[in-house]
Amino acid sequence: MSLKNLLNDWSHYRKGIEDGGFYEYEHMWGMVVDLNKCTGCNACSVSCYSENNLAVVGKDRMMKGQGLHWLRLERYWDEPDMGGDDKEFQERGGSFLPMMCQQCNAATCEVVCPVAATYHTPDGLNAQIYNRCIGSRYCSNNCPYRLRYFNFYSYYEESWPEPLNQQLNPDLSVRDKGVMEKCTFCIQRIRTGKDKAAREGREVRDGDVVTACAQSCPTQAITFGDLLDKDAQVTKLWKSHQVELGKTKQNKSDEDLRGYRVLEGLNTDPCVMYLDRVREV
Amino acid sequence: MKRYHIMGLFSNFEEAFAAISDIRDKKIPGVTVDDVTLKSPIEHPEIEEILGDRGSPLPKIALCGAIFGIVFGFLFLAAAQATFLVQPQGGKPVIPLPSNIVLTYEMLILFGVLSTVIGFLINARLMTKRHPLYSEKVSLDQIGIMLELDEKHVNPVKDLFKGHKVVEIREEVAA
Amino acid sequence: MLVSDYINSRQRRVGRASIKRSLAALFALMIGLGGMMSVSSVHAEVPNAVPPKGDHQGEDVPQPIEFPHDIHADINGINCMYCHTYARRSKVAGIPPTSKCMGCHSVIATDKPRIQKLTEYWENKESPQWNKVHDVPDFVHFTHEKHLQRFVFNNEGMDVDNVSEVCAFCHGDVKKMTVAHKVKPLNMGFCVRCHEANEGPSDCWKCHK
Amino acid sequence: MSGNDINRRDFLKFMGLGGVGAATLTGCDMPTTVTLEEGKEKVVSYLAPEEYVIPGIGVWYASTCQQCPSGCSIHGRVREGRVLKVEGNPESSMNGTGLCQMAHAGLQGHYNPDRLSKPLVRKGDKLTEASWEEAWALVEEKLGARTAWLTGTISGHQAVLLDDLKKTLGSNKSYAYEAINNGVGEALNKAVLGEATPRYRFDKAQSVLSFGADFLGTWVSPVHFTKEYAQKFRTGERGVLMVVEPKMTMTGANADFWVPARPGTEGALALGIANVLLHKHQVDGRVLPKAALDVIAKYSLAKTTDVTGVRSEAIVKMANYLRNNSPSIILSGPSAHEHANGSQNAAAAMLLNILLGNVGKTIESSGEMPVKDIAARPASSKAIVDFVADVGRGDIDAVVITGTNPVFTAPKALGVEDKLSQVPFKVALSMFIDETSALADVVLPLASSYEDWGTSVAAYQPHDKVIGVQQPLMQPLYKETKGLGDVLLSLLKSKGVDGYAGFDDYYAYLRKAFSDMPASVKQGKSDKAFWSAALQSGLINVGAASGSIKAKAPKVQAVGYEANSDYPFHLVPSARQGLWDGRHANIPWMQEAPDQVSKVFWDSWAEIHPKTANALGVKEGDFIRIESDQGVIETQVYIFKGVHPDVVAVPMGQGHENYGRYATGVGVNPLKILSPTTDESTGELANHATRVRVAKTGAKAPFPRLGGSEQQAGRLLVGTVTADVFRKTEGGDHVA
Amino acid sequence: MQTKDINENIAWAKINADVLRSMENPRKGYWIAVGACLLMIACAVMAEIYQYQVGMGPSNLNWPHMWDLYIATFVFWIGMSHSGTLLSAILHIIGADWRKPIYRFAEAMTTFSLLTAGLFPIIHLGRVWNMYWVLPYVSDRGIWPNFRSPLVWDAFAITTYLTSSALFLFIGMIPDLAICRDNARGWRQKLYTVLSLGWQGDDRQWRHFRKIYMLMACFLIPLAVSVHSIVSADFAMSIMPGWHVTTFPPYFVAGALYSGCAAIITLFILLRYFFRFDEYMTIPILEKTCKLTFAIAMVWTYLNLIEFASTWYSHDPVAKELLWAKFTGPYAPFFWMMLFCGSVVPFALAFEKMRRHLPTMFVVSLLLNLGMWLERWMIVTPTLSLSHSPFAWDVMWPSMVQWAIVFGSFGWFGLLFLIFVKVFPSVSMYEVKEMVFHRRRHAPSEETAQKLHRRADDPKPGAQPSTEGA
Repeated sequence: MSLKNLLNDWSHYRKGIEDGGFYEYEHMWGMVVDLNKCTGCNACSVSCYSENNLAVVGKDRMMKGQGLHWLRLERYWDEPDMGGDDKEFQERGGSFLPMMCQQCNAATCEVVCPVAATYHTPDGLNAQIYNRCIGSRYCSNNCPYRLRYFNFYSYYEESWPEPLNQQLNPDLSVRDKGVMEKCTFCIQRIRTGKDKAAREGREVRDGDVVTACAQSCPTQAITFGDLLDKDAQVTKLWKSHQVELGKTKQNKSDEDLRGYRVLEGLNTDPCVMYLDRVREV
Repeated sequence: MKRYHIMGLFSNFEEAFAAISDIRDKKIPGVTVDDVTLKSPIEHPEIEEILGDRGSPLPKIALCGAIFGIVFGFLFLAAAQATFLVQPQGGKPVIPLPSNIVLTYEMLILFGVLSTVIGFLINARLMTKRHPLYSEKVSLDQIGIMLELDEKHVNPVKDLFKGHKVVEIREEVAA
Repeated sequence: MLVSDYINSRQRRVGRASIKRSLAALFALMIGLGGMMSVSSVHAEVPNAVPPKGDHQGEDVPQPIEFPHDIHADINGINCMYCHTYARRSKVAGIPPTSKCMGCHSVIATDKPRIQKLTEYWENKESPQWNKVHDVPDFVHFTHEKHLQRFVFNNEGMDVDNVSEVCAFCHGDVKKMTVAHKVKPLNMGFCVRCHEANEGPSDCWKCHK
Repeated sequence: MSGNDINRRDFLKFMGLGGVGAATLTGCDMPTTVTLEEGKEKVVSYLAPEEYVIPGIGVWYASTCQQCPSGCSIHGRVREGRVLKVEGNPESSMNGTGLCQMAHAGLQGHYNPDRLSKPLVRKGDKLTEASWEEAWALVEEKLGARTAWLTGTISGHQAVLLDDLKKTLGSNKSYAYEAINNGVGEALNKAVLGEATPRYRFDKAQSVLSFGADFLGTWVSPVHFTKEYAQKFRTGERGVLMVVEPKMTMTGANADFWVPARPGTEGALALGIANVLLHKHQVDGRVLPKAALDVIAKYSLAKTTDVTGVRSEAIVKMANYLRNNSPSIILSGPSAHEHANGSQNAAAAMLLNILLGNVGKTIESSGEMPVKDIAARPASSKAIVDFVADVGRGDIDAVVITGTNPVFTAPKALGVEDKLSQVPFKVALSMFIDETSALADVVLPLASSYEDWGTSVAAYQPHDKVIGVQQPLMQPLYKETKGLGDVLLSLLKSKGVDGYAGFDDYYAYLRKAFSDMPASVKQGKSDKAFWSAALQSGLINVGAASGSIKAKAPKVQAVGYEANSDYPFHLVPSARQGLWDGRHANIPWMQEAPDQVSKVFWDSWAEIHPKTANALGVKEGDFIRIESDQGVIETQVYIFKGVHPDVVAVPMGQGHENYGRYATGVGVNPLKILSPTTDESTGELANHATRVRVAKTGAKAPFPRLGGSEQQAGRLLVGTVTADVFRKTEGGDHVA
Repeated sequence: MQTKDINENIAWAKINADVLRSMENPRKGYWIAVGACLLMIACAVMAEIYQYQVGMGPSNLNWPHMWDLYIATFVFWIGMSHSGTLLSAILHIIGADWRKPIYRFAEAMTTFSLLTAGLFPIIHLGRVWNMYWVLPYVSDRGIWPNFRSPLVWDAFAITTYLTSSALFLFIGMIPDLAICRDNARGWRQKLYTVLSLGWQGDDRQWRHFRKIYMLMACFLIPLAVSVHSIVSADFAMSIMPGWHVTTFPPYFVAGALYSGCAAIITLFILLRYFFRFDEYMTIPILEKTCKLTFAIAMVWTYLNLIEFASTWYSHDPVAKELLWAKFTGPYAPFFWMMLFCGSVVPFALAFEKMRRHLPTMFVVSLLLNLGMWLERWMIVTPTLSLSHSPFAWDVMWPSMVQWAIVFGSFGWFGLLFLIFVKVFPSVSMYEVKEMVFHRRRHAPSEETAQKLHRRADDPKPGAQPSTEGA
């Protein structure tokens, strides 16, 4: 045990799974969103509402920007990498971008939480522990994607008047005022999938766990799986598009491969890969 | 033999200093500056010299406190981080130096300050009763020279004080 | 030195919990604050398990029928999981369905007032509304299945007959009670100490989500 | 599984709210309640549990979605006797695992706090709660020979019961009205191809040109088309999608080439494209009759541009795409159909299909439904016109309304409300009080689709014909609600119709009906096995006789365009996938989920082109006044380049006056100010034909649109590559 | 024209009398001021109760504006607290004795503005009732605060700073408290007897006093720098454009000293006017303070320009975009006002005539403080409204709840200060005496000094006999 080792280990900053480090992940849940397939239909978002007990906040609060939508569909009119948008009409349609928590490996939200209510799990997920959260909202401020949402009010009574509350999913908590919440990659489904595999005495297989959004997407634009599982569809997609964790810029043999991660230059190392939208020119 | 406390109050500070100077020069045999306690409304670093280098351990105490702060601070943080159930996950360092340096630094100062204050309270004999000869004039504008001495020296000292335009002389029998 | 040992051992992935314990002990000594000491003595009844420590004086919770656990589990020696049958398959242990009670009590002890009350429920096609004794906050997702897997089914050297000893970790000696009574604190410290001692998962998302 | 022998609803009733009960609802601690409780919560056990039902573990049951008429197959997750989540049924070739947002939102319809739990009977001016017996006595008494049935899409065994009932009562008046329909298209298909709903082969097509058919959003079978579109049309040798419509729909937003044409001139544009194909690309015109070629010849590029307002380059570009990416599908939908010349537009589009040889290639026969009596019965908007006419003639003494809300969804100019008031006795079978049921004399509360038995057959079937089985996912929330099948059956029984006395309930009838299915459908299974297989998969694949279709070229006439100086703008009452025709406006999720294109939530808005906005001097969020000869609405504007400059598009679905707490008073209803125009040849309502004038009101308010910038501001958020690149890296055999 | 810092011939009895008089018999105006402060506090308390009950929603905070006035005002008050450290510690160490008549209230300001600042991170929490979770206490849950979070650093730094500055204030006040004790009657006498800790002006006490005062000053200066660097780390440690700025620590420290100085000028003028401290808080001292303020203002301006320039020449388009938006966007009026108040207004301090004109200086100091408050707001809010994700761009204006709490914080500070000036001497009597004493060259004459110099036969250090009372 030399001093050098000691210092290395202490201040070692881990970038990604292949970068060594002293933690071996059990899983590294990741996602691929194919924007060529996404039609922007919003089904994923509503499916998320129904799976994850998201509160409906009403018009006034939505307008104030106090809504909760773990998976939001962003729609842009311009195409920065295809020239300007100064035509008379929106000839190539819109650009839809489903944004859910990117489950960054170098999550900027995690370090700043004063009470460690958000941290990285052995599943490679960015966890948010509601009952530990004290609502400093620092994490949201430090999320470049702005994918963390805050419970500005207590919604239980207003959003789920009897008998709407009977729809609430008992597998996860209903959040109360003052806590931060965000996409969990459907942790309750991950848990169910793992439990099922354990019950059957086997490893978790690709397809055992499907998030609500991926599940309900009519176009299957969303692929979810374990990036540590070599045979998983999601791993294959990452590989075929030559996108790797732990990089701020991908070195691709073919520049035209469509995979990219949103704002990856910020070194947040997200686990969600997007595939470019495709248009005729 | 009875011991006496005697205090002369001077409104002219120069005279008071001269009186001390006289005592120091052993004008009165048997009375030394060691017996002198100066009571003043303001601090006189220059007068302290004459009273002998009576020094102060406070810087050392402060140093000790600060070092304790560093050691305790770092160990406290390291122990907390190491026993923290969740934090080590995710491949981040268990004991991250950058943030610990910041926090340890604060602990250094906090313990430095606290130990200095405690050292001060003890060394300066604060939180004790005032001396019976204490005069409120001392907190206003007069300087007092107090001596603890044998009965036989009382009168010579009084004379010395009077020679230096003493305003008031107080005395009492020491317990 | 200890800290560096700790780091080193993490890399080698050996004895994580024990090192953590020793560090905790060091820490406790250092600042003279107790409470971090982990349990290290091994309880005799359940091999390969460290029972959690902690006691609690629970309230008496009234129930529609004063179910005598002692008669069933102790005197008649019925396995806990005979009635709480979902415990090994689900997060909830489950209250036995009324039909299960009636399976025996349509013939046994039918003259007892409690049984008569039960029969009344059955005939009205209603289930009794029990008051929950061992209730954790709603943001805690405790699962019975996992704990039984760990301490009973996948625990080498553990006989299934002994399951009540495992239940007793958190529920106390229900065998000796009539109406169940809370005797363990069931707070987070209680859980965490047990998880540390038995090397259970330390991921928050295991219980909170 | 033993559960298959008894009515599932009964055995769900057995379970009650069991296991962990209602204990798992609340979440994090309130300031005062960070406690470990003892004895504060209740637990209830099952009385007699099903073997495979374990508290704490969800069980999935298959059923069929009833949120729109396209009939997707769903799985419902049930835990502790409550349905918690719906998902697509992977066995379904219609939708697979996918669903649209409305399907998810069915849960909030089911658990809606505004649901009716008791029958209502009109006493004086007011509807007051009554017992089922009291309401039922009235219904039994008043329904007779001159009873009309005003319904939404209805199919399956409920339709069979309704037929029998009509036969018994001697009434032949039944009107299936849907505001969002494909009536014109179906009529034309029937005339040209011989069947109303042919099958579209997106997997075979290399290009799709849609004249206002929002097949990814609201047209015919959106989830199925979306699935086909993304998984077959856009992969591999990626097809080209062109959309011609006055206002960008979801389909338009996904188009490679989006072109706005003047509303009503889509036919002219189709003919213009045909002209380019014939003359520039030398497409063989002999497949078309001389008359058609003559009409096409009139639409030179210049003329087409003149009529449609579409740049000639755009016309040529579309023709090029169609020529180079063959085969293709030409679709036409509401924004082209719902004009006085709607059928002409549809015919012109079909002409292009014939010219390009698509019929038989990408447009195939959908075959025959073997079980004929339960086949799909398409609904149309002509039905409401007919209904209004029949009431006007005084033919109707009583009307039963279910599954439709014409007072809200029909143009106000039709006067549905007045006409209804002329009907002496009105019964509404509904889950909610809406604008129509509020006028009824008796309102019978319906069970939700998650509580009820049923079968349904969708009009559009992707591969084989499928009967969707709808089974209860949980016991009814309210005791005094009944399913439509049960109501019909009770009526049949009370009228003493032969053959129905033996059925206790609709479930028993269904069991019998399933036993009676032809052997080919049952595929040799015993009655019991067939039933349990049906419940297990939620659908019965009955196969289809493979048919073939041949096109008979339709007649087309020249289409012109007339400007209207009094009312220079066209009002487009666009359909929103979400609120549909307004029936989902009372679902909070649907209100909060923003519109896919404009991202507006909880309100109405008017879409206008930046040019128009400049001319009017309005900015996003300013109020404008939209005035037709029928009335005025005022709403806020959303300005973007996805709308024709002559068009103001106001989505329908909002502006409810009486539809529960979430919908009432939200937004405006563009249907209120529609002119009562109909398509000349089919008589369908021409909802897109209204001319309006638009003025700034001067009022301003914050605009309820989600999101800040609509531009990416130079960041790589949505990357775009060209289709050529895509074909190079992932095209052909390379399947990602 | 008055040029001397202080009249050297002022009678010591007059010093005592003047200062003690200021502590007695509050006049009507005082009670009106107290009442006004209480009303302001009441506004804040009501707003906070409402917010506590309902949640953070009514404050208009939203996605993405998770922070706003609360944090901005927190930084403002923290900055304000640097005044005491500056005047007291730094000037003490460099031996600038003109600090002596004015440092006491500056130190009080430090303590009270910290007490005010400390409230804001608590108020802004979504779940206030769990605020103690950021403190590192031993819990049987096996969890600790996240020591990596700058908010936890804040908790450490503020606690340390508050403790240290309160002790510094108190220690420095002990000789004065003894004076008060010797002159007070009734409850005051009891209070001062306890607080003065038996001070009797022994040479021993003075000796240790001098040491501790110097030591505390030495501790406080780096502490103050570290505190505001840590506060700046709340922003600088993030990856948000406009926050992730390497010059933030010095920028914040400069801003802190700046606002502290400005506040000193304000209070200087108020105290001088209301307590007629004309003879202690003299125009030349004010002038010196003003010059100091001007110097710091220029440092601040420089750091501002550096920040602009480094952003402008950087390769970060997002940061540039944000900078441009600060100049031209919806918050631009406030941004320009901040630059005007912070960089233009201080030029008033460069002119002797203006410096010596109290009403002008009063207005100027208020403007400087306004500028400093705006600076904090302009740090927090534009970044939140405009950052990496364009979909989350938004402009938000704080609601009455936020304003009420910010407003109330001034009342809270005012109240504390009002109580302070009536209970404690706001001018250091003993130090003014020292100042006068030394300025009169009352030091021993050359000859006496010679005689007093340490000699070989002097007793060894520490051999002093006990002279305590019985």
